[in-house]
Amino acid sequence: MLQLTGIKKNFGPVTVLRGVDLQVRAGEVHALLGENGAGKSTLMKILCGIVTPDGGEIRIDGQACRFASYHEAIAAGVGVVFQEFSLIPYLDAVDNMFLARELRSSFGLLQRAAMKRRAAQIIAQLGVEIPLDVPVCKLSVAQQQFVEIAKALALDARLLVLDEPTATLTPGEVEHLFKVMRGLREQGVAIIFISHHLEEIFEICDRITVLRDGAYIGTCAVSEVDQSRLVEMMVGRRIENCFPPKAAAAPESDVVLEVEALQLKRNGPVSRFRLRRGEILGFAGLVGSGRTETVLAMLGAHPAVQCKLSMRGVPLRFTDPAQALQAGIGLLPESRKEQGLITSFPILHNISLNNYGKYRAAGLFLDRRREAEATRIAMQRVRVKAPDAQARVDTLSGGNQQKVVIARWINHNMQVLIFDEPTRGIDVGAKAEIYQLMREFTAQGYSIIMISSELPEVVGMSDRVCVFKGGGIVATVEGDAVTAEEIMTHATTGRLHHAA
Amino acid sequence: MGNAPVRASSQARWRALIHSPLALPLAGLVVVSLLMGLASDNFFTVSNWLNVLRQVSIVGILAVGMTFVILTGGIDLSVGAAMALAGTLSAGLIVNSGLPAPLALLAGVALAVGIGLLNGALVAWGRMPAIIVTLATMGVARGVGLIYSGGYPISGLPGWISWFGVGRIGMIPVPVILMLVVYALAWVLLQRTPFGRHVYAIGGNEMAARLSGVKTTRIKLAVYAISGFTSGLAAIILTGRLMSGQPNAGVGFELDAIAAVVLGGTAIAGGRGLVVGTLIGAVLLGILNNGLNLMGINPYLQDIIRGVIILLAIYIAREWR
Amino acid sequence: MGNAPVRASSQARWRALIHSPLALPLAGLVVVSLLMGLASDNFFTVSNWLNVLRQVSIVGILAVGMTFVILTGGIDLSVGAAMALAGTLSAGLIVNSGLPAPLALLAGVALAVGIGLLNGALVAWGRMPAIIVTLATMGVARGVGLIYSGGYPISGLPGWISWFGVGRIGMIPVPVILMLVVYALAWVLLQRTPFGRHVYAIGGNEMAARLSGVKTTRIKLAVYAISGFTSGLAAIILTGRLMSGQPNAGVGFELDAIAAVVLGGTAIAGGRGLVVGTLIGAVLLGILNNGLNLMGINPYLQDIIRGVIILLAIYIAREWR
Amino acid sequence: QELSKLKIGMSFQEMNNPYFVSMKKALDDAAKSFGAKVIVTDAAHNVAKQIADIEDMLQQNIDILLINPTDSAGVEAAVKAAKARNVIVVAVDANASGPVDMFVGSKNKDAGYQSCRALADAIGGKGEVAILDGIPVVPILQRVEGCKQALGEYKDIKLVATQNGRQDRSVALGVVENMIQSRPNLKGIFSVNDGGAMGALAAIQGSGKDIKLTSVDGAPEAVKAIADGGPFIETTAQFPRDQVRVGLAMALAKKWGARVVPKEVPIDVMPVTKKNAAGFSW
Ligand SMILES: Nc1ncnc2c1ncn2[C@@H]1O[C@H](COP(=O)(O)OP(=O)(O)OP(=O)(O)O)[C@@H](O)[C@H]1O
Ligand SMILES: Nc1ncnc2c1ncn2[C@@H]1O[C@H](COP(=O)(O)OP(=O)(O)OP(=O)(O)O)[C@@H](O)[C@H]1O
Ligand SMILES: [Mg+2]
Ligand SMILES: [Mg+2]
Repeated sequence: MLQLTGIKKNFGPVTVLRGVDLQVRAGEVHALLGENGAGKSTLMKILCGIVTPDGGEIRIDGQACRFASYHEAIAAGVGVVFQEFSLIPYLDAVDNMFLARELRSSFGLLQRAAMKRRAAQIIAQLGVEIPLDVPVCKLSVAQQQFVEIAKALALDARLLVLDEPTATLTPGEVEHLFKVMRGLREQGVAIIFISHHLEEIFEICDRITVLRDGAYIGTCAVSEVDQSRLVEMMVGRRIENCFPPKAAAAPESDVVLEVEALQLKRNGPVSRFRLRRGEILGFAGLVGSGRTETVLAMLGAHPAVQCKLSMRGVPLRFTDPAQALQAGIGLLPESRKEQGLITSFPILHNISLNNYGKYRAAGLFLDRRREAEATRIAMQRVRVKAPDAQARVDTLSGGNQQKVVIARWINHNMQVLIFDEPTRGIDVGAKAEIYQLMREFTAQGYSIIMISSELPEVVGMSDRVCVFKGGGIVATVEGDAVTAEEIMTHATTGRLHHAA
Repeated sequence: MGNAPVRASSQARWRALIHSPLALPLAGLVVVSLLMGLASDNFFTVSNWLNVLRQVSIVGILAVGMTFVILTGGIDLSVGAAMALAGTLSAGLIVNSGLPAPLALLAGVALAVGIGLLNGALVAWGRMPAIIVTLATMGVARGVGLIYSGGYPISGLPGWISWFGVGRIGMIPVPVILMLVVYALAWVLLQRTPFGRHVYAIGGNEMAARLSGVKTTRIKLAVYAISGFTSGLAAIILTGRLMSGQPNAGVGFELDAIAAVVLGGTAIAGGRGLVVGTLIGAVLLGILNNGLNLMGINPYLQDIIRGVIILLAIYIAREWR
Repeated sequence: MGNAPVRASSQARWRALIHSPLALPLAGLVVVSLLMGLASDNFFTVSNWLNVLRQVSIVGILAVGMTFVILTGGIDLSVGAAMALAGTLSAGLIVNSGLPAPLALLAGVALAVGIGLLNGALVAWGRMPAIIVTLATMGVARGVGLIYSGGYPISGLPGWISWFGVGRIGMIPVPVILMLVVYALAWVLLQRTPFGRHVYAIGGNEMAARLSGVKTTRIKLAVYAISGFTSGLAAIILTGRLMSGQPNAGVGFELDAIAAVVLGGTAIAGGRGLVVGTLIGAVLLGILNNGLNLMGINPYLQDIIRGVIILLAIYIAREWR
Repeated sequence: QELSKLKIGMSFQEMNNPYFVSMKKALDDAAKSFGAKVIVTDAAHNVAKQIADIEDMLQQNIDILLINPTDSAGVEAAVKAAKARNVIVVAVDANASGPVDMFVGSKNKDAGYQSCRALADAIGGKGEVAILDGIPVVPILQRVEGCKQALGEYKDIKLVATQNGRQDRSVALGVVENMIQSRPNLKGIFSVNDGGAMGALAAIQGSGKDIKLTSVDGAPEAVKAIADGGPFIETTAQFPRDQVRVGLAMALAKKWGARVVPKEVPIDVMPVTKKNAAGFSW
């Protein structure tokens, strides 16, 4: 029923889609696969009228159509669960589900009761319990994800797009979602399903289309392929060589950072861990399991009930990341755009942002020559590809942006670097380079905490792994126990250690 | 299945009451009233409360439009000037052009809506910052009013117009009734219509609202038009109270209106707040003015006390959430 | 490798000139000057330009502090009131308390810095919205000034203080020299020190700046303190010009200062802008006032023209980027 | 009713002008002498606030209302409300619409007339002069009217500019500076009040030109500037304290039952020049 042919899209100089085809039949679940940044989300945004394509054609039921807005797409029977949440934080679930499609009485007033009934129905169908009259910002991430899904279901769409809906769900919740998807498939609804979890693809999908680097690779039935073949289609090569070999870090090397007790919420779990010199400590867990909050609380950027930590035996307490920086802890935040980069600054100023202590002349003024020189060296070290140091960072590709943020820490004499989702939205080549950089850092004696939602990355890079669930650490695995299965088991079923 | 949500929601409602954005403004209102009552015998009388409400009516009505605008994350500094201009035009049309008074009052309201639409167009289509746009239209509106009137107040209005300012229906002053009607309408509009949901949605997350199909530019336009409309209504009461068109009236009322909105618990960044809170905020300000007057506090000291109380209220509200 | 960056950067510089945030304010300045020159014979005289610059000096200096604050994404509505209070205190200390004049002027500056620090503390540590905080401190400062002076202007200052307002060094009026020195210092601070970079960084992305170790609260505190400091400097010139302490001087100057900053191409949301642009914006406003006065335009019409020009400038600037 | 139980309310249009502050002091002193209670409010040039202020006073059951209206027409509702509660209403300095019992105010037209005569004579009866206008309320308008009448009596005097200094020193300063730029031959300026005149004086002194300045009020600062000699040569003094004293006295007379109190009591004005400045004060 849906036919996309030759879709092209450039964002300025960056080509994101180079002629992609996609055909979806009524009553099938169609998987759209590809690495981070392959262009899946962009393709879906083009489909529903949020992004205008530079070329190509969209046909629904054979009819060419080009939606000027998502509103028009909805009218044509297309419903989408976006990858980024599109909920309004202070409105409740009902208002969110019916936003811009409210049921109205003949006076034009809201039919709150009817909307609430319908919302309750849909949410019950999903098999979850969600309070309907609480602002959605008070809900857990998984609950918010279900509100998003319910919002799309409320459209009664003929074509439903689910862009990574399972990234934030536990296996049990995923099962519920699949049940609903099967039900819809029975009713003849076409579903496009995007996920990085290949097992899910094999469980629910009928056919698969693979993108790589914005190019169309192929479409096939699930029964025709196996997991390794799919990976090859997605990546174009085998992925093992992606991770540089682990250095044989002596397990008894001295402890750099020790967190004795870190509690995020009253009555919440208390976490503790140690970081040794020269090791990479992985933080694994489902989305929303509290990894980011934990490290932010450590640095004093997020409130915590208690936070006892010491570096090389000296107890410390940070109320501002600036103090953490002074003590030798640096952060590569999880969201480049919102937390990492000053987008209005050129590369130069972004890199030197927290290094000015080193480039002072006469105590107060900037020594701009030294600043430029040091920045040039840092850019070379991490291999930032850019015309010059004056280029604005928002013109760089995601990978290069990430490298700019990493380069910021090169000139510091850091002891601990925290990498929060260092490869999110980064292409394969850049990924390998970043992994390489991390190894170089550890070889120099830095210690790294790496938060990642990508299991292969955690497994491939970490010397030890702390597994998070519900806001705290449920288990720490090391050595041969660092396997995807072991981590996943803890992440979904682990027991929390609550405060005494 | 049937019971759990009900219990949860009744619990939620209880928590909602304490944690609601109204709890704090209400508490403030009670505390300040009690203080004022202790300090002045004349405070807790029906006649004084009606007096306060009547005094509050103009800023109270301006604050309704301001609530809409602030809920979308904007601001409207032109409300006082728009009100003065609308009132001056109405008076001029009656006195100098001999237009029938009802028509002239309507023309004033229409003009105020026009100013609102201009603001809205510049903010929504022009994508210019609201603070600058409305600052500029404020200056322009004041200038136009002064030119139109030649700088003089325009008096000589038919006597019945004072009904809007000082009349009563039963015991209740007409401007108070008008104000309550406006608040009721605003409440319905914000809480019971799709339009209202969209206003909140834009303030909460404009991008997400647009993605969901909310016509953000149109809503923003409407919101500034509503602010213009309430300025026009306020102008009718003002004209009734002053029995003249005063191009200089209402200087600084925009700040009072903003203070009422913020004291009422609406977030200045938008997305959260209730118009009932604004009413409480406006009354709180009115009581402060009235009580400080009743206590015979030095007028200079009054500015200081008001400033400190606003700061305190906002500070506590911030902790509360 | 050696050549390419140089060529690229020389090209970039050329593009930077046209696309720089200064191009537009400068163009506006030239156009408005030419118009004024055509309309009035007395406009293009050295004495008139020095006159304009002298008139601009007070708002010009206030606008420097405002630039710092706006660059971080804040706003400071208290500058006019802080200036008036500082001036009143200085005059009072000299006339009533017999303090040596230099000490008294310093005390005024210190008080203004104190007000700035208070604003900064409430915004940075209290995490309260700048617009509300500074609105409240504006009211408080005005009230304190009126109480301190009892409503009378405080006159009887030693004659030499008028040097700050009307004195000249060579041909150049002293307040103009002061203003230029302040701008030069601000330029150095913003463009040539780590502190300046951090100011821009906070306006560009406060979260990112904080997470990368910039001391955001301290910088914000400093920025409001600087705004207080420039208010204090402006107070010295004001005192010299008026030869008295005037608790109600400078009403509305905060809006002129904001207009100067925005006309100078600084983004109201922060992160982008140049202090030199603010100087151009302030002079542009001064020329508008002066030229419209010279042309004998009705003062009411002047408000309108000013408003429309501000709107136009911002609108065009928006398209430009 | 005992005098000491009286409550007297006075609503001022503004309170950061020495003129009105003097009025307030006179009122306080007078009321203290017989133990009455005084309530004072400041409308800050905002008519709506003035009405609210008066309403609040009425809530406190005042017996006498002295009203210094920020706008004559605008305060009518408040006057009516006061009369409805049998409060004696005296308009001070500027008249108010509505059923006021009496009005005590300066002869503003005379003041403008005398100041401008003085100005015209000082510049030898010929040359360019300008008026520094103020907030358009009746007393100010009357002064301008009187001034124009006086200037009209000199055929060689040309009124070349009227600009608004809003009675504010800093605004007037800038406006007069520009005025001097655009009118190089300006010989004299009449300011509608001393607040504006002090700004004009600074501008004239800054320009170094020989421009004469006259004004209305008799504020201490202005009187001192005149005594010191210089461009400021005359201010036609009003008597703010006496206005309040007379107004209050007549209100009391009415309270005691007097039926034929005059509706309007014009208070004389008096030119203050270098000669008599030394001994003058409000
Ligand atoms: N508005 C934009 N401007 C510039 N580049 C963009 C924009 N939106 C997306 N891109 C780039 O387009 C590429 C494809 O992004 P897209 O979000 O479609 O990837 P994806 O396949 O959904 O990845 P993921 O699995 O991480 O969700 C990325 O490199 C991204 O940086
Ligand atoms: N995308 C989101 N939207 C809204 N709230 C979120 C989101 N992500 C996390 N949260 C909130 O933060 C809490 C902890 O999330 P945190 O970001 O620390 O988790 P994480 O394990 O780092 O997951 P992530 O993969 O999102 O980084 C969650 O309980 C949730 O309330
Ligand atoms: Mg995606
Ligand atoms: Mg995270």
